[in-house]
Amino acid sequence: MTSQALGAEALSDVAPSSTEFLAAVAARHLVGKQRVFAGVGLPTLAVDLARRTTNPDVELVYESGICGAQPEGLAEGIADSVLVSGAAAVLGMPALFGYVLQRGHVDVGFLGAAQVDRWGSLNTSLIGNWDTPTARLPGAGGAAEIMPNAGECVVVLRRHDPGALPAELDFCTSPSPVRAHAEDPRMVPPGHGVSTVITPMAVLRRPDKLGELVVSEVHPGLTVDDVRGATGWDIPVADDVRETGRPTVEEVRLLREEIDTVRLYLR
Amino acid sequence: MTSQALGAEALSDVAPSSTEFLAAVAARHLVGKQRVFAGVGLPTLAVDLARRTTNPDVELVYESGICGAQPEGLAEGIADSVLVSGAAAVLGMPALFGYVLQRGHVDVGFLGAAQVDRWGSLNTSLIGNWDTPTARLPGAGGAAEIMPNAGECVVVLRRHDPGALPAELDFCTSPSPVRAHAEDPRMVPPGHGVSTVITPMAVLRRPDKLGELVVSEVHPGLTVDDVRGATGWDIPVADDVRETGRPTVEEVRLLREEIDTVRLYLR
Amino acid sequence: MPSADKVTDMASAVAAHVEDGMTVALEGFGHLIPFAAGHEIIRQAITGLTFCRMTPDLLADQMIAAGCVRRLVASFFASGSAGSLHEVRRRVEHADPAPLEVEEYSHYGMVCRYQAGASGVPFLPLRSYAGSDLPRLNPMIRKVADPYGGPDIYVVPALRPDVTIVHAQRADRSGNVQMWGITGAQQEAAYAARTVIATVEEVVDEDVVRSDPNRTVLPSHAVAAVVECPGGAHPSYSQGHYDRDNAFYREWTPISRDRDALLRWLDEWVHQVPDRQAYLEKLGAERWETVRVAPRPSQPVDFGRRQVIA
Amino acid sequence: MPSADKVTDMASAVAAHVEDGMTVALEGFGHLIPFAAGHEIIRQAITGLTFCRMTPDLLADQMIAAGCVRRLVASFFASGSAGSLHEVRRRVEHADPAPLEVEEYSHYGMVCRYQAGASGVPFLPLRSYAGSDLPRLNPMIRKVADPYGGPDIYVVPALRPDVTIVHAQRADRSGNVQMWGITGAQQEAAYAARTVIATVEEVVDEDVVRSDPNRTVLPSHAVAAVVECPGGAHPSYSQGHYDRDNAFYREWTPISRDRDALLRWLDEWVHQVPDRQAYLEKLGAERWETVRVAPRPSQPVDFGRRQVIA
Repeated sequence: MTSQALGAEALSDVAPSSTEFLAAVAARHLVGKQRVFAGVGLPTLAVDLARRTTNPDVELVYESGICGAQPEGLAEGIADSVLVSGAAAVLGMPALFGYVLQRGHVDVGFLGAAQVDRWGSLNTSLIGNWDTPTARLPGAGGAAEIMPNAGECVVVLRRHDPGALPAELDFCTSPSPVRAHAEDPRMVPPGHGVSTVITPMAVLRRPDKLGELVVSEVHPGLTVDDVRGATGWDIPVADDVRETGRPTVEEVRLLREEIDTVRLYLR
Repeated sequence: MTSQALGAEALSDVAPSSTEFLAAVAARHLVGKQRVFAGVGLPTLAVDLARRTTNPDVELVYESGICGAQPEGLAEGIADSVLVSGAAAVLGMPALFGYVLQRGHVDVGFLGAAQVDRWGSLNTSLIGNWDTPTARLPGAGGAAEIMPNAGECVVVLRRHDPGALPAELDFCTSPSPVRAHAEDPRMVPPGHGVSTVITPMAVLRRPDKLGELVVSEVHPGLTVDDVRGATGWDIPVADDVRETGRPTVEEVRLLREEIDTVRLYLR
Repeated sequence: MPSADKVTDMASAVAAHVEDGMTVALEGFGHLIPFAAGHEIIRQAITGLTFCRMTPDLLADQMIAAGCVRRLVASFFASGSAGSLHEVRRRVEHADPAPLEVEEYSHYGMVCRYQAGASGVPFLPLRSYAGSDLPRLNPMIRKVADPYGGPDIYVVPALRPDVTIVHAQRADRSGNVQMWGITGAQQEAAYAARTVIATVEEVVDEDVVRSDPNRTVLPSHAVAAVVECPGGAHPSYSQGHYDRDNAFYREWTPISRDRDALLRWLDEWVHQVPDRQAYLEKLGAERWETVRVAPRPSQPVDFGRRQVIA
Repeated sequence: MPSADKVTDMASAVAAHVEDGMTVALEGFGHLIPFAAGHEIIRQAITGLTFCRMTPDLLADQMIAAGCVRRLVASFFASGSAGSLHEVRRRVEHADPAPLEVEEYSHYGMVCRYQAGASGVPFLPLRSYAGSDLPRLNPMIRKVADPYGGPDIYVVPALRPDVTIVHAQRADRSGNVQMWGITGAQQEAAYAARTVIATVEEVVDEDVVRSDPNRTVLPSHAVAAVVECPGGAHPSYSQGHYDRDNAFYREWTPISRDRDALLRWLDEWVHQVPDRQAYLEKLGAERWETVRVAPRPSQPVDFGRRQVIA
């Protein structure tokens, strides 16, 4: 109530690296989108926030086959029983990956990654050399399917440094259309690939399906040079680059007091 | 009760061309078989008779996806609601044709045909030339899948003449392994193809997967020459050719008084 | 949930989504055949359709006789395992009153076509057709080499209807469609399509649907329009609602055999009735009594609800 | 119905069907993970397995640590979206205490492998991998030319486990298995296998199964053995029976990080308990209370029963 008294437009001063900030920025990218394919965690927060603010109709589809969930509690994982009870549909995986995803019913895929390159290709497999990696990461999961088939992909990174945004990926798990085009121009998939990368420093955008990422928004308190210096390649800057809009006080309140009251994902 | 008083072994004198005769002969071929894929009609009678006599465990799988039916009435068609109510499972068609049939879970397929050739290839598509047939028949349905994938196929013909058993099919809808071998020896399917053809005159068998039909049993009152004369090619005769065993009085009673009391399929 | 309300009436749904010359699938394997929707297509005099249906039974005979269909894509051309479709036969055998293009597969060939279309892949392999004349009759059945060293295998191409129409037992207003009994290839035929119309026996509250999410065959994202149409599958059936009208199927053979009788039937039972409700009234309560079924409910299963740990 | 009675106990089922060196799939996507069966495989000291599981989470970490697994075929190597599997990482990153062969796909790649295996075809196409390094890492991911003139498409080969083990809510004695909630790729993984073991929360009368035949995911012909094993999916969950033990999942990370702790855990919770019942007793009623769920039944549907026309 106090915060509402401040007006819905009042801006919060949460840190740009905070989950609240990233979730609010991500939620803005869901305006006008119908179906989002996401794991739990930050994407769940973003979708829930979008539903309570700008896009009441946005719908989440989970890799586990659940469509139209109405959970009575906060889900821990995409296969949580609370997502199933009261859902509109639970599909088997051949239908989920084949009919829903590959047939093009998903507008936005939310992905995480250990590394993102300039074309928006992702590495979620390994760091180091392929035979004896220094870190064995979880691997493709469904990301290799989401990338070519979702209308576009939004990547949220918890780090912004040349390790997470390198000039060359150690391994390409989920390729950008640019890499598909390089393999065979006829194999370019229907999806745009990564359209947006949200990091603790900036919002990077990739306006052209066969183009590269540009610095589009810089978080408050940082400069374009800060962002470029923390990126592993000489990243271009958009002509209309601007400061990232802060979340409103109301958005932060919703995240903390209604969406994730137990701070399961907020950190 | 009268018929049982005669003893289960007493033989019936129903005509060899009668449904009762054909169904009883077909039922004998189900001894030791687990799962039968069939349409309704004569195959239903044969399976039901086998279940009540020689093979209580035999199970019918229907093209419509129904497994383990326990119908409370006689089904009219493979998609009859009485087959669904109380069934053990109803599968969608991708699972039925892919997982059940193509994966090899069916021992015996029961098929009908307009024409059968010496190798046990079937025509259910058309009579005459392909472009302007004199008779457009129902086509492949599931028979083109049953033939390569069922352990073996039993064909029941209502006619025995050179039209139904021609030297050359007008069209091959469901090919014998012999034809698959001729197209490409590596493409020979797992199933035996037609093992048995039951006609109003005889039982023809095809003991070798890549062999041809031979006259194996001749119905009572007919001679081997009658059968050969009514067949469209010079059909060989088995060394151990014998007279087809008549149905027992009890088998006929079961068919008439317990299985098809309304004479839906008995003619 | 604030999903769009997709409930509309049959005439509006067909008018909005079905156009001359489209590729249209009406599926249902013996069960839940969307007869009412087919009749509406006839009433709207839509022509030039490529009509996809694994088993083009009475419904195909009717739509073809009414002049809606240019090309038939199918796998079994008969009424069940018995009756001939005389309108189909007249056209194929004698081009009478006009020719009919036919594109023929086996059942699993059609299923794989829908599955490929639903999955967004160009083709799917199946183990049929080695040695068959079908690939010679239908050049869309092709072969590919197995990159794992096995024998060549036949494939069929994706089928992507402009519109698929299915009939089901129930849906909620946002288009989550539930179906039980024989489900055939409806999920595949629907996902293969660009647009899906679901006609249902009953539009139910979303709580009914959400009490059993595994029963949902088509989630709302796959469905463009929902039409409440009780009795919409007659003379086929809807498991748990009414049984197949076997008498009608038997009556069809002589009607179909005589083109004039067929046209008179279409006039009387399709053109002269505005909608399915009028059709059912014309059919009458006494006839309906012969297809009524007694209840046999499923036993519920428990989906569970999280305990709030205080 | 006189179908064979397939009910047996866990030790007998595993002893009868799982052998050293086999290819074994244990599936369940977050839900209905067959932990009890995996523990029995550990107890029977089966070795050299090619272990197939889309998401090799805690169960894989445990079976690998116990020395059962030579090769892992999988698509996501983590506990949910969070925790690392440290036994897997030790072996892959440092061959400590021994190397682990890994054959890696994406999720849909694994699904298609099971689907191809279940369908008896050599491969299935999917629209992933163009531009990816995965086909270079895993030469079993190959390309075929589209015979309809489209671009090349990647394919994955059929996966045909010797044995697939799934856990489900219920089955009848003849092996008709019913499952609800998240069903993942279990039907495909099971039909792909030569032999299927179904462990279930409850063996029920066949009338229960037959009241809802659409709920049957595996008909009896696909199932070799049924094991009644309440709580058999813990610490994962069984929709409607008990919830996921999230606390256990969190406890696993430190256990897994320290190989000695992991071996002590295996000794205490697997080797020293004879079966799942003893495991649950050791777990205790208080812990079980934290995963208990309240009822939320599905609304029944009507399958109908034919009226006898007198």
